[in-house]
This record gives sequence, C-alpha cells and structure tokens, in this order.
Amino acid sequence: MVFAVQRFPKPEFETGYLQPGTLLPSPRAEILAAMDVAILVLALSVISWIVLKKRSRKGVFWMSLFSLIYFGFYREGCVCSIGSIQNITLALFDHTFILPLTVIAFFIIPLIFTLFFGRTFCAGVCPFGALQDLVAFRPQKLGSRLNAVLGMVPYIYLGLAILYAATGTDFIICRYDPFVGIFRFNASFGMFVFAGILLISGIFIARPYCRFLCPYGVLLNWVSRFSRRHITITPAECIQCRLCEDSCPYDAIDIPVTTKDPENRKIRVKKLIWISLLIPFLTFAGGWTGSRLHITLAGVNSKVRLAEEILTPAAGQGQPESLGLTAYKSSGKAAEEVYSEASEILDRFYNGGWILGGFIGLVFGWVIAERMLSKWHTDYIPNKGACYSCARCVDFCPVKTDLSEIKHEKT
Amino acid sequence: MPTRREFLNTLVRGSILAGLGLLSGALIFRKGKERECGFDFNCKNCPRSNDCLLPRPLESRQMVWQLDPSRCIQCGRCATDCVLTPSAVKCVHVYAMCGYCDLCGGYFKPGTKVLDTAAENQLCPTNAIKRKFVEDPFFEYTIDEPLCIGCGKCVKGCSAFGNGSLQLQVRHDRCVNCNQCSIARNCPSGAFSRVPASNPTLLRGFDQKQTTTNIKQ
Amino acid sequence: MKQKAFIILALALLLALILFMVKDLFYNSPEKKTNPYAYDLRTLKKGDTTQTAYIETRQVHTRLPEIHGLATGINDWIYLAGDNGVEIYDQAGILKNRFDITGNAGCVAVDKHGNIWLGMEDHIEIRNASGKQIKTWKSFGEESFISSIAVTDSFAFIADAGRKVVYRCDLSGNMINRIGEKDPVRKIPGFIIPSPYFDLAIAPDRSLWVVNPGRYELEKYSYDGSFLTSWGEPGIGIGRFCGCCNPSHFTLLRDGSFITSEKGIERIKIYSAEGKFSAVVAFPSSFEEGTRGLDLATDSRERILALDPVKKQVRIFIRKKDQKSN
Amino acid sequence: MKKPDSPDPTIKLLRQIAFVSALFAVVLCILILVNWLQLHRADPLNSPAVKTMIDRLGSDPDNAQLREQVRTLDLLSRKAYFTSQWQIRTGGYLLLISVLIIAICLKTIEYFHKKLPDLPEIKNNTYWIDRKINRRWVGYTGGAVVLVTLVFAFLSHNELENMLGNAVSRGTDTISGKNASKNIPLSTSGKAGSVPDSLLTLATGDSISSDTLLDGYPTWTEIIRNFPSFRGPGGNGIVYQKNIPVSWNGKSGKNVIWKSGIPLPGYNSPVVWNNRVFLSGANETRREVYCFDAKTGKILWTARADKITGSPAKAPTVNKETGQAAPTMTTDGRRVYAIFANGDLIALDFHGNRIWAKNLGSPANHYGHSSSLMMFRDMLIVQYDQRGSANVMALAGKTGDVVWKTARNVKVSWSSPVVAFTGKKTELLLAAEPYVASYNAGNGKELWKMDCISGEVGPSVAYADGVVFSVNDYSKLAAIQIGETPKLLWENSEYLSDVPSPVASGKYLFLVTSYGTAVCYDAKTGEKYWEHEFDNTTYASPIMAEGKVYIMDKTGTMHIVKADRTFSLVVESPLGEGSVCTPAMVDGRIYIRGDKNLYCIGK
Repeated sequence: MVFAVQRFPKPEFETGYLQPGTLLPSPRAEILAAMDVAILVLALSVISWIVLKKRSRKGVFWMSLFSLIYFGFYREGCVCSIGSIQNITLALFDHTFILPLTVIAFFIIPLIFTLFFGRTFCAGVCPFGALQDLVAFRPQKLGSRLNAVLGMVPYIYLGLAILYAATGTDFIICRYDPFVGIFRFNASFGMFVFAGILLISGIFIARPYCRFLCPYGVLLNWVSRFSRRHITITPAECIQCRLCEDSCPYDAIDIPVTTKDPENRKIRVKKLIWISLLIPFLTFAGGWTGSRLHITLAGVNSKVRLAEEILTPAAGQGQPESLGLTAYKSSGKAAEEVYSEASEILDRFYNGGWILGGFIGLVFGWVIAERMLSKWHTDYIPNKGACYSCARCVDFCPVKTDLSEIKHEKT
Repeated sequence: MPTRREFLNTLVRGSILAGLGLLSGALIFRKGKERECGFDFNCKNCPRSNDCLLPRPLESRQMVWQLDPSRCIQCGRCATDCVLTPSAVKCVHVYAMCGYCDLCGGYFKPGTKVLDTAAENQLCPTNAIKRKFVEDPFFEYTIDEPLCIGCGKCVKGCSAFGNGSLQLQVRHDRCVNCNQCSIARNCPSGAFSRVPASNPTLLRGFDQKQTTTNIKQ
Repeated sequence: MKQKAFIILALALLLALILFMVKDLFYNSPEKKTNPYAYDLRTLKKGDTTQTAYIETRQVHTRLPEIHGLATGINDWIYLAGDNGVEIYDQAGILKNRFDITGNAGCVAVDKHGNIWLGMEDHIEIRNASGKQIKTWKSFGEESFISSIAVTDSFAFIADAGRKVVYRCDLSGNMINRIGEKDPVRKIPGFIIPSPYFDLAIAPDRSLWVVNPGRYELEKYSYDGSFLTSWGEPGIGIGRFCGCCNPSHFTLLRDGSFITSEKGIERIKIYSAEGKFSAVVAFPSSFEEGTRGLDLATDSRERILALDPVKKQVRIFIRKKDQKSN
Repeated sequence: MKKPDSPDPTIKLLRQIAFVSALFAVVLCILILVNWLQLHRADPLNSPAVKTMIDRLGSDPDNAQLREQVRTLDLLSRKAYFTSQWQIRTGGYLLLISVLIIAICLKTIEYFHKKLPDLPEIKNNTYWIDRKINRRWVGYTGGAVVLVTLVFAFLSHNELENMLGNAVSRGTDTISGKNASKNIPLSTSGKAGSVPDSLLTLATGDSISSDTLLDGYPTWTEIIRNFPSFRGPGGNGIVYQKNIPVSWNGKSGKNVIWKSGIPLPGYNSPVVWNNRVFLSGANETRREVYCFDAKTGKILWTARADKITGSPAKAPTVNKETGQAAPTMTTDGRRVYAIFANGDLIALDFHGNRIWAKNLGSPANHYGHSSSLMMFRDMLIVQYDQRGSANVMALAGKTGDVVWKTARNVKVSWSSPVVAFTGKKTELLLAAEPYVASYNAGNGKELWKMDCISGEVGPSVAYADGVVFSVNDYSKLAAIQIGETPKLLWENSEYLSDVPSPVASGKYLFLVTSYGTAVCYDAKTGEKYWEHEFDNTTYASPIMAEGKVYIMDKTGTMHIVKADRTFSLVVESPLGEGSVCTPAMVDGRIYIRGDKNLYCIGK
C-alpha cells in the first residue's frame, strides 16, 4: 500500500469551525520507572532487615501486604522480576532488542540481595508470593517425594521460557502469568481461571506457583544456597524442642540428620561414581530427546506457523482464509523469504532443543546425585535453597534471643 | 575459623556476583547493532540524525507498545486479544488528514442510501463515532472513546475509501504495558512493536512533528 | 484422610493447570481465529472480468520511484512524471528519454509541440522532450497544489487542488480567469476536494470538464467560468462513484465519452458523453488493494492508459473487439 | 506485648462471616461465569438478527416500522454488550471484596486462635530411606518426561522441515552436484534439438555411442519421428517429417480422420509419440492428463494429477487467457510429463500410471504459469521463472529428482525453453526480461546471455544456424549470433509478437504478431522480405514443415505459406473451431487442439 504524500487542502470552513488537534495521552512518566527501582531496593532492604534483624513474622506480613498493594495492585504487575528473565535472554540473543534499564534492575537487584540475605525477595517483595502467602490457610505437608518430583517443573518451565525468549518467539512466562489479571481487575477469561485454580489449590498447597512453577525461583534457589547470611529458626543454639518441625508450610525445614547412611560406604561410593558417570549420559539423552521435539517446539513460533500454512494450505475449500495468511498476502512478502526465515528459526529450535533437553537431563542427574550426598547437621535449619524467609518458623521457636544479647532485652 | 565449606561458599558467591555484574554491565553498556532507523539510541555518527524524528538517546530506554497503522490489516485482534476489556487499542482520529466528507467510508455501512446518523447506517458496532454537521458539505467525525472497542472496522472503511484519517493506536492511558503484549503475540501482520516512551505514537501518512506537538503531555 | 483429599484436589488442579498450559502452548493456532468484526470489502469489489469491455494487453514498467502523472503526446508517446523525474516512452513502451527534475511533479501534460508541462506542487514548469527547461511559471501561492493540467492551442487549464480552483491561463503563464470558485449568484457550487485528487480535461468538443470529487460529479464549465452542467452520483453501485471522493481521475475518448477511475473500490469505467454508465474497463480485482491515483490517458488508437502507482506501471487496455489494433 | 483474649463468640462470628462470604463468592463466580458465557454466546455486537433486518431494510428502504425495529434492536444489543461488561466488572469487584473479607476473617481467627504446635510424634528415622525413594521418583519422572516428549515428537513429526528445506532450496541457486555427476556424462555431445543441417551428424555421429552410456532415452532419429514437446523436437518450431497435410476442413470433415472431445479445458498443445497423443486439461479443482489413441481418437486413459504433496489446496488465480493448464506436456517416449498452473508436476508411464509427482511450489505468476516442459536425454527441463525466484531445472525423468538447477535473475516469463544443438554443445535457450540466456543442457551452467528483451515475455526463441531470435511485444526483435561472446546481429521493432514464437530456417525468420501479421525477414541481415496481414488474432506459434510455414489464427484457420523470400499463400484450411494451440505434426498427420475438440488431420 502506498501512503505517500497525502497532500490536500484542508476544507475551508466558513463558519469559523476550528479543527481539533489529535490528542493522545502520553505513557507513564519515566521518572516513575526510576521510582519503582528505588522502591524495589528500599523494600528489599527493609524486608532483609525485618527477616534477619527483627526476626518478625508480623513485619514480614505487613511488608508483603505493602508489596502486594504497590507492586501488585498499583503497579499492576509489569515488569516483574520473573518476566524479566525473558527480556534479558532476548537482549542477549537479539542485539536490536532494547532493554530498558529498569528491567535490568528488576532482574539483577533481587538476585544480589538473595546472594547476601537469602530469598527475602520472595518473603516480602514479590507480589505473587505475597498473594499466595495470604491465601495459604490450610497448608498441608506434601512429603518429600512429591516435593522432589514437582520441584522439577520449574526447571523445565525456565528452560522453555529461555528457549522461546531466545528465539524471539514469545514470552511464555508472561503469557501464563496467573495473577496479573487480579492485580488489574481485568484480564482474559482464561487468565482468571488460571488465577482461580492457583489460589484455590494454594489454600492447601502453600505457594504453589513459587514452588512448582516459578522460573525465577530456580535462579533464586541456586543463588540463595550460597547466600552470605540467611534466616535461622533460632537466634541462638537449637534446643532440639522440635516445635518448629511442622511449622513450615513449604516443607523447607531440614530436620537434623544425625544418623549415618545405613548403606555401606563402599556401595555408596560406587553408586556415586555411577551416577556421576550417568550425568553426561542423561544430559545427552535429554538433549537428543529435546532435539526430536524441535518441530513441536517451533510450532509456537508464528513465523514457522505461517510458513507451514503457506506450504500446506487448509484442506477445506470453503474455509475462510486465515488472518495470518491474509496479512502475509497483503504484506507482499515473497514466500521464499518466509520459508528461509522459518527454516532458520527451525534450525535454532533444533539447537535449542538440544540445549534445553541437555539442561533438563543435567538437572535430573544433579537432583539425583544431590540426594546421595550426606548432609550432617544436628539442628533444625531452613533449607537455604527452598526457604522463602517468611519467618513463620521463628514464631514457633521458644528461644527468643541470643543469650549473649540478653542484657539489651528490656521487656 | 572459616571451614572449607564456608570458603567455597564465599568463592562461589564471589563468582556469582562477578557474573551478575558482568551481565548487567554488558547489557547496560553494549551498543546495539546499527539499524536503518534504529530505535537503538545509538545516534552518534548517524548520518540521518539531523532530520530524524525519533527521540534523542534516552538513558532509561523505557519502551511502550504501539501499533504501526501502515502495517495494520484491521483483523479485529486488537478488540479481542487485549488483556483489557475493552481493549487499550482504540481508534484515533487524525483530524488533520480528514476530508470531512459527507459520505464517510468509516462511518457508513456500504450501500447506505440516506446519509444520516440512523443506527442501521452506522458501520461502528458500538456507534462510537459521532457525526456532526459543520457546514455544507462538511461533517466532523469524533470518536467517543469510552465506547470504542478498537475493532478497526471504521479504520478499514476510511483507509479504503477516504484519506485514512482514522487509525488504530494504543492508548497509553489505558495500556498497562505488559512485558509481552498479547495483541502483539497474535497480530498477524506484525504491526506491534516496542517504541520509545518519549515518542509513543506511530500515526502515519503525514508530518509526525505536527502531532507530537499536539500530544497532551 | 481429609488432608489427603485436599492434597489430591489441589494436586489435580495444579496438574490440570500444567496440562492446560502445554495444550495452549503447543496446540493453539491463533491464526485460525476469525475476526468477529470483519468488514469484508472483497464482496464489494467483486466483478466478472469477462464482462469488461476492455482487455489489458500490456504494461510499461517504470523505474521512477514514485509516479503521479501520466500523459500521452505526439506519436502516442507516453509521458510519466513523478518524484524527481520524468520518463518518456514510445508507443511500444520503449524508453526514449528519462531526465531528472528537482522537486515532485504531481501531474503532467504535453502540448502540440511536444513540450512537457509539469505541475510542480505550486508552480508549472515547461520542459522540452530532452528535459531542457523552457519556462518556469511563478508560484500560484503557497497552499497551491497543482493536480492536473490541460493544454489547448491557446490556453492552459490548471487544476489547483490546494486552492480548489481551476485557472485559465494563456500559454505564457498569464492568468486569464479563475473557474469554479463557490459563487451562489452564478450558481457555482464550488469544488470540494477532501483528498489530493482533482482532475480536469478538455473534451474533444473543446469544453472544459472538471471533477468535483467531494460531490462525486463531473462538472462542465465554460471558459469564462460559467457552470454549465454536471453529472454523476455517489454510491457503491457500478454506475456510481464510491467512497469519500471520486472519481479521482478521468479522461475523454474521441466520441466524448468519459473514462473515469476511482479509488477505494479501484475501478475504471466508461460513461457516455451524456454521463450514462456504459461499460467497465477494469474491476478492482485488477489492482492491488489500496491503489489510488490511477491517472488516465488515451492515445490515437483509443487505447486506455492507466497509471498504476502501486505496481509502478502504465497499464494499457484495448477494447475487446479490436484487439488487433493493438 | 499483650495478647488479646480470644473470646469464643467473636471467633464464631468471624467463622460465620467467612462462611457467608465464601458462599457469596461462589454465587458471584457462577453469576460472572454465566454472564461471560452469555456475552460470548450471543455476541450482541454481531447480532445476526440485526444484520438480517438491516439486509431486509436495504431491499425495502421505505419500511418505517422495520427501521424502527432495527434501531430498537440495535440499541438493545449495544446496551446488552456494555451492561454485561459492567456486570462482569462489578461482579469482579464484589468477588474481590468478599475474598478479602474471608481472608481478613481467617487471618484474624488464625491470629486469635493460635494453635500450639503439637509435637509431632517421633517418626522412625526414615531420612535415608526417603532420600533413596526420592532419587528413584525423580528418576521415574525423568523417564516419564522423556517418554512423553518422544511420544509428542513422534506424533507431531511432520514433514515441515523437509518441506521448508525444499522450499528454501528452490529459492537458492544450488546445483545438486551429487546427482549431476552421477547421471550426466561429462561429454556434452548433444543429440536433442538442432537445425536441419546438422541433422545427419546428430543422428548418426558419436551421439549413438553415448546412447549406450545412458539407457532409456530416445535418440534424435526417434525424436524427430515424433512431436514430443511444444513446437516439436527441441521446441524450435520445425518439423522434420514429410507428407504433412495442407488442406482440410473441420466443418465438412474433409481430411479429418477423427475428432474427439476434450473433457477439461487447457491451452496446452498436443504432443505425439508413436500412436499416442497426449494433452492435459484442468480447471480450478481438477487437473488431468489425457492419452488419445492416434488411430481412433479414443481416450485411452485419463490420469488425474491429484493428491500431490505440497500442492496448494486452492488453484491459483490465473488470467482467463492462460488457464490452469497452459504449459504443454512433453514425452521422452518412456514417460509423459505434465505441469499445471499450481506448480503440480506429474510423470506418467504410457499406460497412465503415475511414476512420480511433485509440486514445484506455487508459481508466483500473475497470469498463470505457462512455460512448457521440455525433454533432453532422460531429463525433464522446467523453466520456472516466477516472481522472486526464477530458475531453470532439470529433473531426472525416472525419479523426478533434481539433476541440476540454475537460478536466473529474471522477471516472470511465459516463454518456453528451446533445446538446440549449436555445433559443439547442446544449448538450452531461454528468454525472459531482461535477457536471452543459454545454458548447458547437460549441467545447467550458464553459457552466455544477452540483454535484449524486456517486458512480459511470452514468445519463446527460435534458433537456426548459429543465430538465436528473440522477440517480445513492446520490446524488440533481436537476432543474436551465438558464441563465446554473443553478438547482436540485427534488431527491429516494427513487428513484434506478444504470444506466438518465431520460427527460423537458416535463411529466413518468420514472425507472426498476435494481431495476425506474418512477416518474413532475412535471418542474417534483418532485411524485411514481406509482410502479410491475416487480420485475425493469432496465438498459436507457427510451425515450419516441408518448406512451408503453418500459421493458425484464433478462429482456427490455418494459413499455409511458402517459407520463401516472397509471400505466397499455399492454402487456407479452416478447422471450424477456434484454437489457440500450436498444432502437432507427424508423418502424414496434424493434430490440432481446438477450443473443445482434438482433431486429427490427414488422409
């Protein structure tokens, strides 16, 4: 279509009619974006202080309520740290993609805080976590088995999200963002159903999204394992009262391990060697499997779908032409261009399938191997990876203060 | 005494920190590939920088979604696929391009015989376009924003028969600026893109400078 | 027991969720969704191509980036004018000359000496066939936009879309009178030009015809500016002029019948000298959607030449009966 | 901090409030759901009732009552739409409030009614066993994921990648080297297509020895006994047979051996091999190949070109004057090949059994693909000059595999390939804007090209005695002396052809314009010897046989003139039916495809 010079005279109005201007509202001021980052840093500092210094469940609760209202209902969810994974990935793969600085901040800052203070971000800043924390009325213990199995899902989700972001296909984390509709009081029907399901199951399984879906949680989990400081159940020595044993709704308290593995050492070492040999195999097998799936994976890409549609037009004659095809036709693009683009994307998906599958295989291997290493500890301690620093367990601990600080206590 | 485990932890922590630092540094300071008309904020040495209508480089690089009317095929997805109901995309009337026609292709159904505002003659499914007599033979058409659902019917009519003064645009007062716009995901003609927040409109067909001055700040 | 039931319920919900995600991700083709707000123009544009009175025989491809004007001259040579350039082809479509001009020519006309008259937005330039500038008239005014020129032996008629008026000038550029300005006393309706298409032509009987696109009419004026007659009615129907402002261009055959082109519903039609619809030259199916600016010309063999600015061609139509004369 | 008392009645009240709110929330949920479903089911903005009423109003514009009805209904439906949206929105807010109340109540209860942690009973330390089981479960899950993935991959494994690969390679100029080296001997001693002068050498010379190298394709002698492709052997418009009929009348039946109806239309011309005549026909939905018995005119078999992989579901939109089956078939005496406007290419044996079929990709061609097929040795040559991707390729006749493929930087064309032996090698001559080009018919390497043609090229070239003649309407007629560096011998643009191809002997060039003027030039100098107007549109290409030129116009009248420097009309023979197809001539016979029938002319 040609919209070249649209030169024409304005109508000459004789009645003094004034032509109105075209008014368009401008988007949110940029300074507010900077404010968001500032509030993020502030909120993270406050929550870390509450968790580590104040050790107050109540403080965590009110802080999370604040975040829910600010980052959730006021800021309406976007951009969030979870979704920013995809922006970062796309920016790494596509040099033309412009990455706003706030997105980088939202991705990096929580990771840095986690590296120093554990997952305080999850406890009181992430609006998703806050919302789910709020509805966890009847949390049930799931048992280590289910936790282990369901705990694999986020890895797969993360892998897929990165694959699709890297190929410029879609941001699937945002596509299946469950709670953003609630924050906006407006979403498609499917999104509301999604949110409803998660919240209802969240009554019994605390924080189902965080534990069994959240891809950013995977990163936080790993970073948190190496955190400099982390919430402890007791401020001082554990007195082994076992009061906190059932206090964690997320099954994130490691009970003391004081017995030795009943299996004899020789067998264990053998098994460990075996599993470590197995890991490369699992990686390869996963990669191979992933590569088999690349056409299905690529089917999500609209360019691939368009190429497929042009190549194999719908069988039904009476069917109206699909909109994608109409748009393609009116664009005047050559079919070959679409094909070569699509086959290039397909190639990327093939490689991506290998990497994705390999990653998942590696994770499975690692998770199995990890469950072979012995972890000797006598106290009840939060699992540094899985703990959300919600401070519920703190309330259950009868030891309220470190004895060395007792002088300062004045109540 | 720092145990071996603690030492290892510190080591790993240090490397993670360094990695994150490198990553963010690279993302912040790296230069985008030179592109034809950019939006890459890399205006240094750009031969076209003098007559460029794009904003100057921005430090925060805020981006918002916008649709390019010249690529739009009026497929109706803007009305159906926005996360918001009604959609954040609405019809915008660029008065400067309007011919003030009596027989408006964007207002009337084809084949309308009596050119009046009767419901049976109106193309708009929500009767969101208001027609007002100015003087013989000119009529002013105004969009009643709250009624507009962004279906693009009038846009198609106007661009087919008229000057194309009716155009779809993302209304930034309504748009929640999703990380991935769900209309963009399903837009068959790829008309959606992220544009700099400082120049958030993509109206077509006439001098852009003219409208930017009109944009209410 | 109850706890277990809760867990199972919750797990089932979670599983359903994940399955839904997988299904939605891999087995969902948004392209298939139809548009509930479809506005199908195609049904309006249908036409039986066998019913046309003319057949397209040839295209002359141009290399000008943007073409706006088409004219025919001596020996049926074809003249094209556009942004920054003019091209001349012979009757067989072989490029004879091509020269650059500064500025954009919105229209072109050729006089009996073979000189090329170019409407350069607000003024007129006259060049000879080799491109040498012969004369440049002074500007008609800042808001002027010359959209059509017709040159007779003694006068030049210039349609100014910007000022919505036709000028009658002598050949050296002195304005004699203005035609078509709104004047209730002389019963002149005034031109309404909502888009930059405003065409005029001199009929074989030397009468002046001007399009009034906002009124969907062709109007006949005497040289002194009296409104004589008009014809044309708005509408989608084949015998009417559709859309916002049409016809966009017209020309006349030797018998005085009109050939008109429209935008919106892109079509070329023939009307008798009395303005009665007689036949279709080309239906919308012959053009890309959104083609506008189909400037028209005829030549001594009564071929119809249409400028297709989208395909960047001059498309030549001949009457079906006498294909031979091609 | 003082903990407030936890009076039982308060907790009870809170519980009740929470319960009522929950009930309220559930009811709201259902209401919203129903509302949403209604809105989607009814779609008030696209109410069919309003639509039909407006349609009725269109045909009955003065019906005031109906108009009122339309307006009321329209208002109602719009109101329904907005009200419904308002209801959903309000419902959503109410739902949120009720959920908030539940949350507050429950949190308060929780706060007041803090359960003391009951000490869980000391379980047997199952830690190590648990870990073992966990490992196993993770392993199982991994296995299950792999399994599911593979099932998915298997189920959805489609041909997309291959198809894309094919589609892409079509656009690139790769020559599949593997096949080329396997099937084609390096010696390019030609044997198909030539000029009469070199006929003898070709038929008897070293070409026979190379015949033994490649079995299964006809020798030149075999070829010239037949009419295997458009415009005869090599596609050059020359027939080397004798006893070609000159006089007939389709109406009266004089000298018409038989006449047979053709089921589907098509502008392709018949091809003949021994006692079989082949042609194809197609409409938007069906594409067929017909085999006629040369003796009786009976249709021996009909083969449908359908169910071809990659074939577009919808036939392309083509110009009426081109149709869905414009390209003429070709045969190598072992197989027949046909191509259609949608890019479907099919190879059949002489019994109508399909040997292979493929789609070359929808031709991007605004009138419709019309380049005829050509055969060379055991290869099928396809000129595929489409918008965006123009190339010429040779497919192995037996398998349809691409033997070589050469990209051409040309516009869309409608001309057909000509294969000519030019002394040392067999050249494949193609014309399309902007050039006439020659390729080595054996491997597709470009030999030379010359910019001398423009526009939408329809006529094919003619070759005689080292000179290639190309012509197109609105372009020019050019005579090119071939060689390492081709030379433009002469050019002329007085008479130009739009559709019919020229034909040349060593001395003369005969040209027919589409408006029916026949012209004869000196082939070497370009001097015009004569011109004659037959006054009828002519689309069929002239064929030269036995020193005569056969020119058939669109009405079906064959004008037979002497191939000489003075104009001399031998006879005019009417078919009695319009025709745009080039006649096929073999010993004693002419086959002409009329608009509806196939005629066999002879004695």
